[in-house]
Amino acid sequence: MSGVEPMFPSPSSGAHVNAVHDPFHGDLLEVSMGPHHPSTHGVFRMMVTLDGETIVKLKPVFGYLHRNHEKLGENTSYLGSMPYTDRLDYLNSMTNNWAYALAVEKLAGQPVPERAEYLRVILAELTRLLNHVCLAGFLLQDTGASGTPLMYAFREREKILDLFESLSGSRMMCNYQRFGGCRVDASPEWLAGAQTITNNFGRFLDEYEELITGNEIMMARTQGVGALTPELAISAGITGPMLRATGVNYDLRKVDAYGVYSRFDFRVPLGDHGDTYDRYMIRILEMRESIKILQQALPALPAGPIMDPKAKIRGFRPKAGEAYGRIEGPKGEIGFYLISDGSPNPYRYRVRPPSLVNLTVLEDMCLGQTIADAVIILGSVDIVLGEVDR
Amino acid sequence: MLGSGLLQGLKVTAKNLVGSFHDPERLTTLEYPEQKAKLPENYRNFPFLVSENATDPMGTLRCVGCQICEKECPPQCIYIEKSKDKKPDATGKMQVYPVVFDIDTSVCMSCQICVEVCPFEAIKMDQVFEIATKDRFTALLLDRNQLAKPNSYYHEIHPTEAAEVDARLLAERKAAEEKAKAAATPKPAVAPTPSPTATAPKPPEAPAAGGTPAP
Amino acid sequence: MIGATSFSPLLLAAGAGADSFLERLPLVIRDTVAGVFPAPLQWLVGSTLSIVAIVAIFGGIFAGLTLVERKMLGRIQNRPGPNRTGPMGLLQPIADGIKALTKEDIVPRSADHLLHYLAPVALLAFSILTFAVIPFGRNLVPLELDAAVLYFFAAGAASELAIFMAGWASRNKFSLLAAMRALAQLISYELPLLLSFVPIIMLAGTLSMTGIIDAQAGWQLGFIPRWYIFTPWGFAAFVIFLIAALAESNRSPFDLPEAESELIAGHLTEYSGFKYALFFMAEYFGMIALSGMAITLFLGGWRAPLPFLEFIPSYAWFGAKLLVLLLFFIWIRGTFPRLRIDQLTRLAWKFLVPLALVNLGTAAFWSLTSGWSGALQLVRWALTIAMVIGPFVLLGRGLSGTHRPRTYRYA
Amino acid sequence: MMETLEQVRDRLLARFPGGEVTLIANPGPAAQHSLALGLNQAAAMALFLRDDPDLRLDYCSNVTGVDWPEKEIVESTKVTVPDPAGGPAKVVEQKTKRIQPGYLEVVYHLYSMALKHGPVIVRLRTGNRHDQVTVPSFTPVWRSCEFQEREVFDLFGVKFSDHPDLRRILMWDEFTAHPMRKDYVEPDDYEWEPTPHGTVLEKAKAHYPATAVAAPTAAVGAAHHTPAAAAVTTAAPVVRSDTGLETRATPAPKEGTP
Amino acid sequence: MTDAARPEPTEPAPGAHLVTEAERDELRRHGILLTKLEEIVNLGRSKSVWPLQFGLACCAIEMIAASMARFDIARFGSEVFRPSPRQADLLIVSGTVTKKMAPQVVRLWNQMPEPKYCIAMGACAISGGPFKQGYNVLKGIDRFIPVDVYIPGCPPRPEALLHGLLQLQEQIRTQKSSGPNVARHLRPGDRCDYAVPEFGERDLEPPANPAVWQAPSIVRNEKA
Repeated sequence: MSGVEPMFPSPSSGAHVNAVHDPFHGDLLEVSMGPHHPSTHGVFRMMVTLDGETIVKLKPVFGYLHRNHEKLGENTSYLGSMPYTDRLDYLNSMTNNWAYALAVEKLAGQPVPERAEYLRVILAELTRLLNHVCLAGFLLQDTGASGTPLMYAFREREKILDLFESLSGSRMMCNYQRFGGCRVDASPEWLAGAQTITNNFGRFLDEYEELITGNEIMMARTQGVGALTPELAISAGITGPMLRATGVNYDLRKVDAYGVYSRFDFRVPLGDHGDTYDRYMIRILEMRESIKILQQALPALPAGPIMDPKAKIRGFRPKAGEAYGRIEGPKGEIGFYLISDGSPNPYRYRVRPPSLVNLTVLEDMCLGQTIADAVIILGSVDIVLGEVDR
Repeated sequence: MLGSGLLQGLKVTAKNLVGSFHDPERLTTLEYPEQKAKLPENYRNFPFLVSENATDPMGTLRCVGCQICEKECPPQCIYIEKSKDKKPDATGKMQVYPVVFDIDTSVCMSCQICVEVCPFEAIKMDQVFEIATKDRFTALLLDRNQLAKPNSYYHEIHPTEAAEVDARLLAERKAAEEKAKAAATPKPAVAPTPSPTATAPKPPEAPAAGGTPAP
Repeated sequence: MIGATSFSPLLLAAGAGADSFLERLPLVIRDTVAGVFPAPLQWLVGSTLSIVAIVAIFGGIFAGLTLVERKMLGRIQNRPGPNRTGPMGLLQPIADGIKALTKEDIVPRSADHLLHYLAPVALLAFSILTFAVIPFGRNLVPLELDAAVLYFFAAGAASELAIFMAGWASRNKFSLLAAMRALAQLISYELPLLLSFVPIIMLAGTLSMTGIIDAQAGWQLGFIPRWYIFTPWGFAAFVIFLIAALAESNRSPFDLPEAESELIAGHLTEYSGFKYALFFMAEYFGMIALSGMAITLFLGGWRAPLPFLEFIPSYAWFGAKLLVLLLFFIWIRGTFPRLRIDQLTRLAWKFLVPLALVNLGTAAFWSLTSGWSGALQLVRWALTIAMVIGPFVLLGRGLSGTHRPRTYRYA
Repeated sequence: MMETLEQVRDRLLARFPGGEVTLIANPGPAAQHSLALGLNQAAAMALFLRDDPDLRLDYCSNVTGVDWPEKEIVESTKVTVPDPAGGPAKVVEQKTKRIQPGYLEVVYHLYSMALKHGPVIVRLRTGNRHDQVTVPSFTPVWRSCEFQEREVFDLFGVKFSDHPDLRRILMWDEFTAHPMRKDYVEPDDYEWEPTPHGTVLEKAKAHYPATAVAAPTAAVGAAHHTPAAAAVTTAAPVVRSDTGLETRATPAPKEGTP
Repeated sequence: MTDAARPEPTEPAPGAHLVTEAERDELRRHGILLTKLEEIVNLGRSKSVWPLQFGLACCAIEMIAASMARFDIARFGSEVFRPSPRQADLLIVSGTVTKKMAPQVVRLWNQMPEPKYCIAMGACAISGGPFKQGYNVLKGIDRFIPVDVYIPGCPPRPEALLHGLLQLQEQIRTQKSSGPNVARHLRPGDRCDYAVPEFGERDLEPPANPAVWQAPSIVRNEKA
């Protein structure tokens, strides 16, 4: 077989490194920032080989939260898998639901009424606010601010969670969308609540940026740390804010224009250096764009049914075939690839996890940095283990 | 100037520190055991079985043991065992009832798919979440007696939804009675058209075969 | 001079001024207790009394400080903090103490048992030693030493050894990394800490604490006290001293040895139960000692800020200033993220040490031109301020380098 | 916009005369058809797909493993049988049973970030499901396949030749089976679960001798239950194969609803 | 409080014959607090339970939300989430314990100093929850370590976690240091190192720790 010369070879291979004993440099210290570590956002493990404090090699180890999502998906009906998608990326259940519903609608050719499309956009943008605010809070927690930015972020998150709870019934596990629409209609009070939250979210962001963005220590810790080149990002399949931070203009809301995104005008912020500071700032700017979308979508919500009348809840058997549906989740492109053989259970149920693919370049970004930077770079990649290990 | 960003940060935390003494926006704590949050109406935790009245909850369960929720439940935490004999339900029709109806709350993921697929409005989502216990096997496996709760309790926790459900059930019972009257009076004239079963055809399609016995 | 006379008759009953009853209370207590014992023992009883007083009072302040820290951090973060143990959470430190006391004490099998045991003891001993020379009040100076400042920093500097001992003895990779970081940080911040108060020794002319406090006596223009902080070079030295004190006591922007997010619990990873509580106590004692030192050097020790407030006893003023400084430490902890180890050392060597050296020159200029009066006074002030701000801006630009908020393009 | 799949196939065949590229239609309404590439020149073809100026598929979004086990296909063909007694030839239906050989398949969804156009789906199929399971790795062409190919190796057992670091990614290293295959048998660790169903109940009961007496105390009044009719998975006889791997004959997929 | 949580009627403690309960109430009315060392130690321990900073899955996000401004676990004295197991005395198992993670969880439990407690938060930690049929999911953490409080829910609300913490504080406050149902860490047979499972070819070896996990047997009434 003609061995192809890789354009971007992966820096190292194999789980461990043979101990190098160098009289001048001393030993290489192999540290396992293991499944239990304060800032690995869950059960993620990095086998780090240190020369003093600088990283010589970093091998991520996955699988500590592999909950067999795809095997369960094959043994449950299409509707039965919807609540499982909430537990994929357990910070953004609405966008997971939407991605799965989109893929099944594409598989079965199921139309969706107008009001449901608008509701889906509103809820997806609220989820994006939720995710980016949490990211900024956790990133500051990793740099060492003792919880204050995280507390402010969660104060705003609680308001949005109240919205989700009053609409879908559960704070984090909404299980809200069905194939062909949504489950519960949004009452006028709920829409008024969403409007007030969107209005004063901008004020909260200004105060939040005042605390963080200008902070010299924050800038010193994140600027120039974990830089990523656009070409490597594209080849490594990086998507979401992490890709746009390197300057590549690829946002599925503009590229695929799925749902009714083509009716709203919003801009896509792009960074130049692709380092941790850019990834943080791109998410802050994307939050401001999401507020703009919400302010356009909330008043324009049309009346009408939220569920396509011909949509079936039980006994849903899409015709044999396959479909790959994807949306721009807060962490990147989340996609569902379904192969149906006509039976009520999918034959193959595959989730395309943005967090796992974004981790491909973790080692490239961390080589040569110190262990304190590796923690922040991992924080800026924004992974959630439920989605990484599925 | 070097320290300006740091000073701005200090200003924000100072505003929050001072604000927490007078501005409710800056002190958002809900002192849990004393102040309890008012749960939104749609909130759902674990399911419960609706019974017509509080006097005899076991006797007037709406559930007819059709086992649709048991098949549809993704984590399969419901276990139903049908009875051999029949007993009259609210509309007086002879229906099977569940002898055993177990829900294992240590497996249930409160996704309310059982509520969605139940054609008899027999199972609804409860709002009790303070059920931390010391022993796992007896306290977390709720059986029929612990699950059955009266319709009045359902009105208490989900007022608007309960009102809708009752209106729909009332309309069906009226329709069923007229049909029974119509079928009873002109006996020879028209063969009783296979009217839709007396179930509440919530989703438009026919209930699963084998589930509810034909009238 | 204006305010002093009109108030004093009103407060004569309390015996305002230097010899009021409250002021002489500590001496009275000491004499009565020592009087019971025969003469040769009286010196010994007096010193044990002051030792017991220091450990008891500052042990209480430590307990209270843990509660104040958790409640103030809570208030910064929009939450009330512990308020269910006892009225308003006041019994929380006692509960923590009981739990820490009755905790099992685990020593890892592969650890070096002697060093693992000695580390907290050494750290606490060194930090308590530094309390011997801090003047808490007019008659509350535990030990009158001529070279008190020298003694203070000699005792304080030994805590690095104890932290490294803890990190090395635990034979745990994370605590080893933390021990290395602790050494780098504490040694590189020893220099700015010492350099920042050399001008004060130069102007006060003495190394003894009471001498320095006497040099800050009196008031300018009627109500501004002659504390060193109110001179331009004094303020710069105070800021450098505070930053270095934060680093010496491993507090927030510089808590690299015990960096939760990177090194699990730093050099404390293998300590449990009461040994961990000892480390906790030693860290707080170090913080209290350094802020006590800052008060003595820059904020006029136990002196009252305004002439007519002299009637309040001197140790109350020391306590008030101590509380203000400690709240400032907690406020800093609630706001700032952590520096990286190379930025931390670069800040010390390339920013604080040069600034402290330039500050020596400014202080020298200030003391030589003390004779100027009238219009020359303004020139003197302007020149000193310029000599402080100039290097700060130049070195600051060099330090922050390319770190500036960026602008972003939109597609 | 992007040229149709047929044009891509033809250009591939023109460019690589030796290789085989077949177009596989997708019967579903999504109509996302795909190209099956021959294994011998797959890596070169992938390089072409990435570097071709008007395709520029520089982003490999998704790598999926699919397991197609042996399937018994029953074909009924109309055969005219001459009547031995010289009567008119009768047309009789003959059912021929054919075992369609099983294979493992790896599906790549390729997109272009430069030209922003839609998915080109590429499929690689292995020889069979037991020994010929090697497939050329696309990691040298697209770096994003590295972890996803490791996952396909871990869960399906497809070996990728010249993959930089082919190790198990999700399961622990000592694990030997490939869990996402259709004929995988889960380990039997259901000792006692309050509401087991069907096969889970049989497995759980196997752990307890029939004479189990002690009724669980207190609240559970109603005695427990016999195995319910609602068999969730039709339990097929467990055949112990020589490789020590318990394989079931043909496990019917668990029925969501009848 | 549900009846299961209220402590069973305590039989008289050894020193009870000296002072009866009525006399203690009478003294308390006069401002004299009479107590035993055991009660003070238990009260101190229950009011300062430091959880380990250890989150597995979605329930960890609800645990973090419980420590944030709106629900504020600090009021109960437990906002100090200690990263190192040596300084923690409560292990909140919040999320799905997979078989690859089970040895690590047991090792963490062994490293914690002795008066330690365990809360199984969420359906996955209690019994594998919605992922029970997965091949890589441990069917509940009480197969390897003893659990004090089970909090059902998927994920349980932050208030439910606080309710569980109150239950645990109640249990700690009523712990006995002697007599038949003595606290777990004082029991003579209590070994501080629980068996850490190894990774086998198809499953963990052993699949459950017999010392900790005794599954009640299934009773099948054949007649129904």
